[in-house]
Amino acid sequence: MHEQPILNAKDFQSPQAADWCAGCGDFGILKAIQQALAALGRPPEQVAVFGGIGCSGKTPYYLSSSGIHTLHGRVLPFALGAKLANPALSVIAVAGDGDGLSIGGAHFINAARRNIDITYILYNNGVYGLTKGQAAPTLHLGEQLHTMALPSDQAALNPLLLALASGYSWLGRGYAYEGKSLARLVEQALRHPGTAILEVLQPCPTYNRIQTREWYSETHPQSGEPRLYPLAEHGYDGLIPPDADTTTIQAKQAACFARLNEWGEHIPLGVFLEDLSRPAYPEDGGGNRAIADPAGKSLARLEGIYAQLQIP
Amino acid sequence: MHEQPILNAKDFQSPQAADWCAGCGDFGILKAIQQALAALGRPPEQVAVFGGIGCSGKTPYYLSSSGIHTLHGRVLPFALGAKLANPALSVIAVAGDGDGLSIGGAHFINAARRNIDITYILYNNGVYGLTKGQAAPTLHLGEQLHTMALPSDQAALNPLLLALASGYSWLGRGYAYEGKSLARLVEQALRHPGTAILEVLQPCPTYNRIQTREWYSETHPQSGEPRLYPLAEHGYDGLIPPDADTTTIQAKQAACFARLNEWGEHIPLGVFLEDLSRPAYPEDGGGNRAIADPAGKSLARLEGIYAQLQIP
Amino acid sequence: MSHPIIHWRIGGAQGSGIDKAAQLFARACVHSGLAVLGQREYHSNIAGRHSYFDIALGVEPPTSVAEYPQLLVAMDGESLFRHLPMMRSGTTVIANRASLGLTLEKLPYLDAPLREKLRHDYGNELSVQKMIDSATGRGVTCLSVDIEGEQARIAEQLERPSKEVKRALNTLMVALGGALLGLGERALQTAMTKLFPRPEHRQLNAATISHAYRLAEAQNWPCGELAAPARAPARLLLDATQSVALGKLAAGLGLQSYYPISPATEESSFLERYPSVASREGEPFHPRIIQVEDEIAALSVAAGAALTGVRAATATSGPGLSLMAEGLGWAGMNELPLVITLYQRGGPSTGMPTRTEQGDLLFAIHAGHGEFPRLVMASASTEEAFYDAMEAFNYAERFDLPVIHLLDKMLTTSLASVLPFDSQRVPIERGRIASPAAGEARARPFQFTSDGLSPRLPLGQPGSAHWRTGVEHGESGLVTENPQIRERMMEKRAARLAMILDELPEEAMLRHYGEADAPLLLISWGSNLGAIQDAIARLEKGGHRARAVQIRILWPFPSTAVEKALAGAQSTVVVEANHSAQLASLLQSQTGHHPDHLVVKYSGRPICGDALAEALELIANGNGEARMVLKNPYE
Amino acid sequence: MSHPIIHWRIGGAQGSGIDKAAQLFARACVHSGLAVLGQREYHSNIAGRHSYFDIALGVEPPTSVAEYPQLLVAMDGESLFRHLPMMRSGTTVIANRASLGLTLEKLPYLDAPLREKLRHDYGNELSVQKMIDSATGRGVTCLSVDIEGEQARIAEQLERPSKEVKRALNTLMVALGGALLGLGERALQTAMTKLFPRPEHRQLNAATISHAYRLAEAQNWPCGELAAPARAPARLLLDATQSVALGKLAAGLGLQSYYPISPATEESSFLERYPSVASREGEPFHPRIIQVEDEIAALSVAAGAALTGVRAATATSGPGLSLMAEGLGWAGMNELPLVITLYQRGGPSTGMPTRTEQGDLLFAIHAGHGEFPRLVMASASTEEAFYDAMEAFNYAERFDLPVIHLLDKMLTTSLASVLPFDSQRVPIERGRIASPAAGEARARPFQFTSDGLSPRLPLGQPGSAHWRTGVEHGESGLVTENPQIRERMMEKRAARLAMILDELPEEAMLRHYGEADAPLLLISWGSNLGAIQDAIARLEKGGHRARAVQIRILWPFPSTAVEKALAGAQSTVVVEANHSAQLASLLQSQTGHHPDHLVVKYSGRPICGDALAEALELIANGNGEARMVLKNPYE
Ligand SMILES: Cc1ncc(C[n+]2csc(CCOP(=O)(O)OP(=O)(O)O)c2C)c(N)n1
Ligand SMILES: Cc1ncc(C[n+]2csc(CCOP(=O)(O)OP(=O)(O)O)c2C)c(N)n1
Ligand code: SF4
Ligand code: SF4
Ligand SMILES: [Mg+2]
Ligand SMILES: [Mg+2]
Repeated sequence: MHEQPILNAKDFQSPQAADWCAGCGDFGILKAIQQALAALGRPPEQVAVFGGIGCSGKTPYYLSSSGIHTLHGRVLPFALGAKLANPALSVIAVAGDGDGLSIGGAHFINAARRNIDITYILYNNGVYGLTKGQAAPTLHLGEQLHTMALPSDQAALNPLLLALASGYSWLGRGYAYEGKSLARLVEQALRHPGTAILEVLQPCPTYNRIQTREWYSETHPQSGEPRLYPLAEHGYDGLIPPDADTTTIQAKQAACFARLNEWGEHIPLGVFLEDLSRPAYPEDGGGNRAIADPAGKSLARLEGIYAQLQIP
Repeated sequence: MHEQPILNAKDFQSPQAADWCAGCGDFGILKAIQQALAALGRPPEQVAVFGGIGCSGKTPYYLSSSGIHTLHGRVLPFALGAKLANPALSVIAVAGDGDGLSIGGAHFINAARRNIDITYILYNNGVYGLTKGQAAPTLHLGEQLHTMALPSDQAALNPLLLALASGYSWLGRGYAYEGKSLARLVEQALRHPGTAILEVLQPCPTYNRIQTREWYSETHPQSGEPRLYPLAEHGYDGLIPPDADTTTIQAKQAACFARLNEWGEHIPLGVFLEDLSRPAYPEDGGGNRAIADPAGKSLARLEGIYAQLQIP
Repeated sequence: MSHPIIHWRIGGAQGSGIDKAAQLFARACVHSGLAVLGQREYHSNIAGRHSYFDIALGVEPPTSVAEYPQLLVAMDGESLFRHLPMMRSGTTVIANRASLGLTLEKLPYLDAPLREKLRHDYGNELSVQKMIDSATGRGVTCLSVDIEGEQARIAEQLERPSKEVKRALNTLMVALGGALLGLGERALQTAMTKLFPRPEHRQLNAATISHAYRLAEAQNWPCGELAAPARAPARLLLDATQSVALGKLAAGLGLQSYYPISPATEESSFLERYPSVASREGEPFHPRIIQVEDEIAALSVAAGAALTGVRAATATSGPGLSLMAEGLGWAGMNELPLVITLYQRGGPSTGMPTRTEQGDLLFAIHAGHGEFPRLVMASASTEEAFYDAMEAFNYAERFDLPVIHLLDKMLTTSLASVLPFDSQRVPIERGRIASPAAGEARARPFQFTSDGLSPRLPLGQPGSAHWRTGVEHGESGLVTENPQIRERMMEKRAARLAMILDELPEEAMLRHYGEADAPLLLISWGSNLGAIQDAIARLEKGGHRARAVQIRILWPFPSTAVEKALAGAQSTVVVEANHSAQLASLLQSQTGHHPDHLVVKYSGRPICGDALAEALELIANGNGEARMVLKNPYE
Repeated sequence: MSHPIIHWRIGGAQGSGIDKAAQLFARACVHSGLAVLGQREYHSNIAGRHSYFDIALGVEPPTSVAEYPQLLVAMDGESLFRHLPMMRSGTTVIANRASLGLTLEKLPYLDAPLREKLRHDYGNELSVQKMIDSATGRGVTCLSVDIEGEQARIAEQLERPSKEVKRALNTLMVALGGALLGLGERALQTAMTKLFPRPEHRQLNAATISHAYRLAEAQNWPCGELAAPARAPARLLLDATQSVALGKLAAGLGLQSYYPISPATEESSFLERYPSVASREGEPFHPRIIQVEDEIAALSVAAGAALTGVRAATATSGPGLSLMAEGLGWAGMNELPLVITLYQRGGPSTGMPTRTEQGDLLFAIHAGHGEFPRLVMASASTEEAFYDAMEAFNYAERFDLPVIHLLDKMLTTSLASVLPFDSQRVPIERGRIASPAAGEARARPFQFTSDGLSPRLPLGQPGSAHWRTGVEHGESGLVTENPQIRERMMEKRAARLAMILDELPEEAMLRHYGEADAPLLLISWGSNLGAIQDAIARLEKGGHRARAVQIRILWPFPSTAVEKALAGAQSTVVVEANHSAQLASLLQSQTGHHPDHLVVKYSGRPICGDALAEALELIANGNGEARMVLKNPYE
């Protein structure tokens, strides 16, 4: 098909300097995306990155690919529309936990139902960063950021648990400061032929002083185990092969469910599910083609349809 | 507190005749709600039933309680607003699968996060009834209603699975034509002191000719087991006691998850989860009280706040 | 019955075959070489309530149905209670004899105010017979037929169970009406054959039709003879949802997203039936028709598609547009071509989903916070809807902005016979598309140019990687808060409004009807046009000369052209199907002109030529009030 | 420096303490008995970009900050590049000597067009020194201070690490400016004590302040003396988000729902800090402040609460209102009292979240499909915002409709000193509340009454079970499609618009400023009022007499009152902070009046009195154009 030039992460850097706060986890995610895109090997103009609204949503400006800064909560339908109309595009959607799980909730749970080949990266920082420190739906009950007058009176939503229930066919979780494994996860998500969601634990040093970089790096006082641990090293395998039967699928989902419920002392990273048993959405159709002849006359022939409405 | 008169289902009937199609499952749900409300024993004016938009959403007109016909997809926030402002009300929200899971998706996943004491009844008929037969999010991949030009290209959403992931503290499923057990389920949901969701399998004879009354009544060709079976009779118990520890909670949730994945040949009915371990939202505050003296002068004293803004 | 245009009506319960009856009748008329225009009124529940269908027929295409028909075919007793008061001297009713004894009390669905009104006008203990007597007294001919008896005879003759024969009640009633009007039996039989594919149904309906014609003959009904033109041209019989869908296909639609909503859904459902559309060259087209989770997603998916350069659209109704307000602003800010087809319905809020209204004009013009350009256009007829749907994409792409194409519920149930649309009449104009040279600096989607339009950059083309954003931006699509760039971008976006008015030919913006020097000027938009044309013809018979201007592009408002049209008018009347007279306020804000009269209707029923003519006659005679409301309690 | 009002400005990088500096300065002024008005400009990123804060101070409360200040305190070099061009003859700049050598190339955040403009105006290889030379040439006094040296001296004196001392840079700069203006050192010290609770900070800042005053003395700066009134009244120092929040509390707020959005969030955050509000009788109030998942939910939760009879509100900005359009229509259709506080910001779309604009007026009036009543009102100042927030609930409940209360970003960053609000000045009016008799038939929420207002039925009261719906309905709240009821309900709902204009006192609808016979009439709404008052005073000095009318209720439009105000004006000017002059088009549509001039600004920066006065002077001299745009590339 295309001749793929050899690319490196630099090819995906933008002239625009990122204006995130110093120490923000978003920098790590940006870098991982650049590396993954380089590994994927598609030229920047064949890649479209859609951003929601939030600190996270600014990511597209800092990539040399096409970048579309959409509306708060609407990043998924924008991205899906582009992919449906031009299946040759590689499409990434990036957004914050507020964007995806609050205002974007209806899209979040419906976006994977066609299993269209896009990758959704959700930046989980527990907070509304851009609007200066209100609770995001990922902040836990009773937690209180320094910007909040009272502790949160709402239970947290678990992004990947919701994604499992919504039928995303690839689920992964990375950490903003584990650059290498994060880049690898982004690449895997990109290569997955269906709707993939990658949650990234993203410290927001400015507003979230609970789930900080230090907190994530802690080890368990008794066991000495790190808080963040890679699923793969614990023998976990989330792959559902193309021909899997219902029993296998349900067993895999149950195992995934159990891991997704881990939070706090131990938080797994890696690929929770890679479901190849679901049909991917057809990639035919769409595309930008001529609709008129050079004289501007429509190429559509409607006579076949007229025949059904015509009298006599 | 209140003296509770003895009420029966008739007291909750409305003078308005229901204009659903003959044979519609909604009639059964209506009756069950009337019976449950009678059993609950609160007078009609202390009950507010909120409806979404859809055939389902008309239910409030057919009840003698207060009934608010809201907007498509917004029934939950309307209901929550009323309950927050007047905690003495018994609040029910009723809506279709389209209303709840499509357009209302963001509210669906966020509504239970405060665990406010309301009951949400979701009518699952697989279809957009009122708009004449498009696929609802509960219609399965590849299924085609006679009103559709092509089979559905979208995987179904599972309402209760999403509700589990969203933290509803009571999950149940009933069937529109099993009146007695349905009324009992509605009553249980009403009595649960937190956010309860009751999914009702609701045949739509007009537009859904796949999941029909006959289909639900079928027994398995080999085993002779009925398609619909009661969880309770299979030794399932979804109760999480108030003092449950994490291990118990996770085990109960895992069992619930497994049952929620059953569909097709065997479909469980009953209470999937009754989580008493989550704190209910405080019922104090709110309420409609005097804000001015008889002369119309505000009763609020702001001096305490002024003191913090005042110079010198 | 010598009028060139005949107004026929059938009434009955929703679900009792009213639609099929009207289809049959309309098709038979078209088979006879006549043109038809239909209009359906129904409640927003699924079954049981009263519904009726008007059809106007003539050698020349009718432009309006009537509030006061010439022939009423009553399928049931409720129809007689509801419509007899609307029958005027010289008109005819066909009724089922069995319903004559029906009393008002027995009707479960009749709304209380109508019940009261009937009691008030016709007295207590009201029966159908009493109403018929009253109608007969005012010169209405009432033909009552022993329907059960006749059906029994048909059953006997066919040796089929009478239950089956009863199902063909609608055909029987249509055929009786057809016989009375002098509609050829052959035409009705031909139309029937198309509508009933199953042989057993055909046999039954064929027998029913011929029985009806024999009966009318036997009973010496005063049957007319329909003027039939020499040659019956092939005509499409469709409503505006179908003509818009066809127009979109002709325009090369790439993607349409939608969320179901009355009365817009039909358009998308129709499109879904044609996943493959033949092309004059090469592969067929595969427009993607995508049902999504809500209208916010519908707008966003269409916008995402438009970014890739395909022609993208969505179709909705008022509540959907409310939810699209934010996305609309994004499209405006991003200079993105996008078409939103808006089928207005009775508002506000959920309102009256199956009734008509022109209530969303000012909202369409102002929807979305902040200031951004858009084009708002309105079609007046099933036929215009096709060509306008094509033009909508042209406008969107020539001027790089979202286009709202207004229709309404009335047009979605206006069954019209039209000559097949010429999909090549409207040339396809795609605006300026960028061709970035390889190796150039970053592509600039918002490039400043002399005319303020930046060459369009579809996603995914070589050398065209670029940014877009709803945040204020510079040429590159990167965010800026610089005041100078902000000002230039605001000016760049706004400038295309003047450009539209400069570049579009006058007839795209407004159309004139009637004689240029007629003293009475009717100003309107959208679906009222047909009633206005009809009313002008009626006024002429009464010796009053009127003309009309139909404003087709409502935003940017073609002030200059409208002011030209206003010149010379002795009296101006704005006609609208809404309460607040939105066009009138737009007219005043954009031209300073305050119309002399308003004629509005907001009961949810369409404005019809006959009732409008009566109001206008008052105006023409100097007896019109400044604000006149068209009301009809029986509709 | 003999002006009665002094215009002070401080500039620096976002996050470098600009806000704190301005707070300190403002508080010190108020401690001295002066009134202040502040305005903050900043970028919408989290840190690093340029930001500045203007403060106007005077014995009489200032009504506007200035585009061209009298004293600039530059915290960094970028501030000098950006603001020196705005310094006019007779004004003063305090700069850090270390930044004099800074060149244009070294600024990472300076936007390209400004860079170009500076190069164009001041030549290439531009340094701060070069700009200062140019300013000095035009009569600007530039006081450059060896900040590092002075801080080293302070560190030495305090025996604290210089790193710590450097953190008090903002205090040092403020104090230098204070000394120059003649602001009492005591006042500054007192204000500082309040702002810095920790003793070690206090010590450092106290030393810094007194060092600055000594330095100014030592260097013989041309220090002024601030006119200080005899008695310093207690004043609140706050912005409009706080005064609206206080107004809501005074009005007895029951529930406020919100979704975070700039610049509206601050209001809800402020409310969250007061979960308990003292009452004059009995238990304290516990208004519920509820963060929800989006603006659609915010509107819906507030509506749900309003149904129970409590006073309910939400606060948002343009994008939020876009999402509330559908819910707004539901409230209108249900005659539900509800308050939506709308903080406008630069649009369209995501636009310029931290910049100001009056871009949502026509959207607020037309948001939502179909036709339903609403009241749209706008406040002009921090003080009005309090009383208007109280009135908003009164209007909502008296007329049973949603009220949109317009403010804008400018007001949210207008730090004003005001006399404590009198929460009893506005009597609380709750409209008509039903008291259903027990044993009555079903309660009728939409009862037809002589004046068209139905007694309100809160959910949960004895004997009051009822229905409500967004579908067209009869008195009982059950659905109807009857044309007569439909018409009456449309008329009932619409009638309250006329009722509002009838019942509200004229001063609620509009306010007059200036002498009644002044020939030049300025017409405006919202936050421009302060600049207009300031400009009128400035014009007077130039011998031109002008007056102003501030339209406070914008929908229904008080046409009669406005027409009265127009009478006698020789020339009318509409002043607005938007591109399309929305008030002007509203004015024309509602009164037919076409203003002679428009003065608009749409760079996202507020209209200031000095720049406005210059434009108006051109008009007064007959040299004004029909449309004048206020531009300032350096803002
Ligand atoms: C419709 C709408 N409502 C509100 C906002 C304001 N807003 C901007 S970003 C944001 C939330 C950001 O939080 P999140 O999505 O978690 O992203 P983060 O900044 O944490 O990366 C909000 C509420 C908006 N832009 N649009
Ligand atoms: C904003 C908006 N969009 C679309 C509609 C049209 N609409 C009415 S009901 C409905 C779906 C009904 O389906 P469901 O919620 O499953 O209810 P059911 O009729 O099946 O009980 C839709 C799409 C609407 N009323 N409002
Ligand atoms: S506010 Fe938080 S998320 Fe946003 S840029 Fe700063 S550190 Fe990152
Ligand atoms: S369409 Fe279906 S859901 Fe609606 S009333 Fe009829 S049967 Fe019931
Ligand atoms: Mg976040
Ligand atoms: Mg449904």
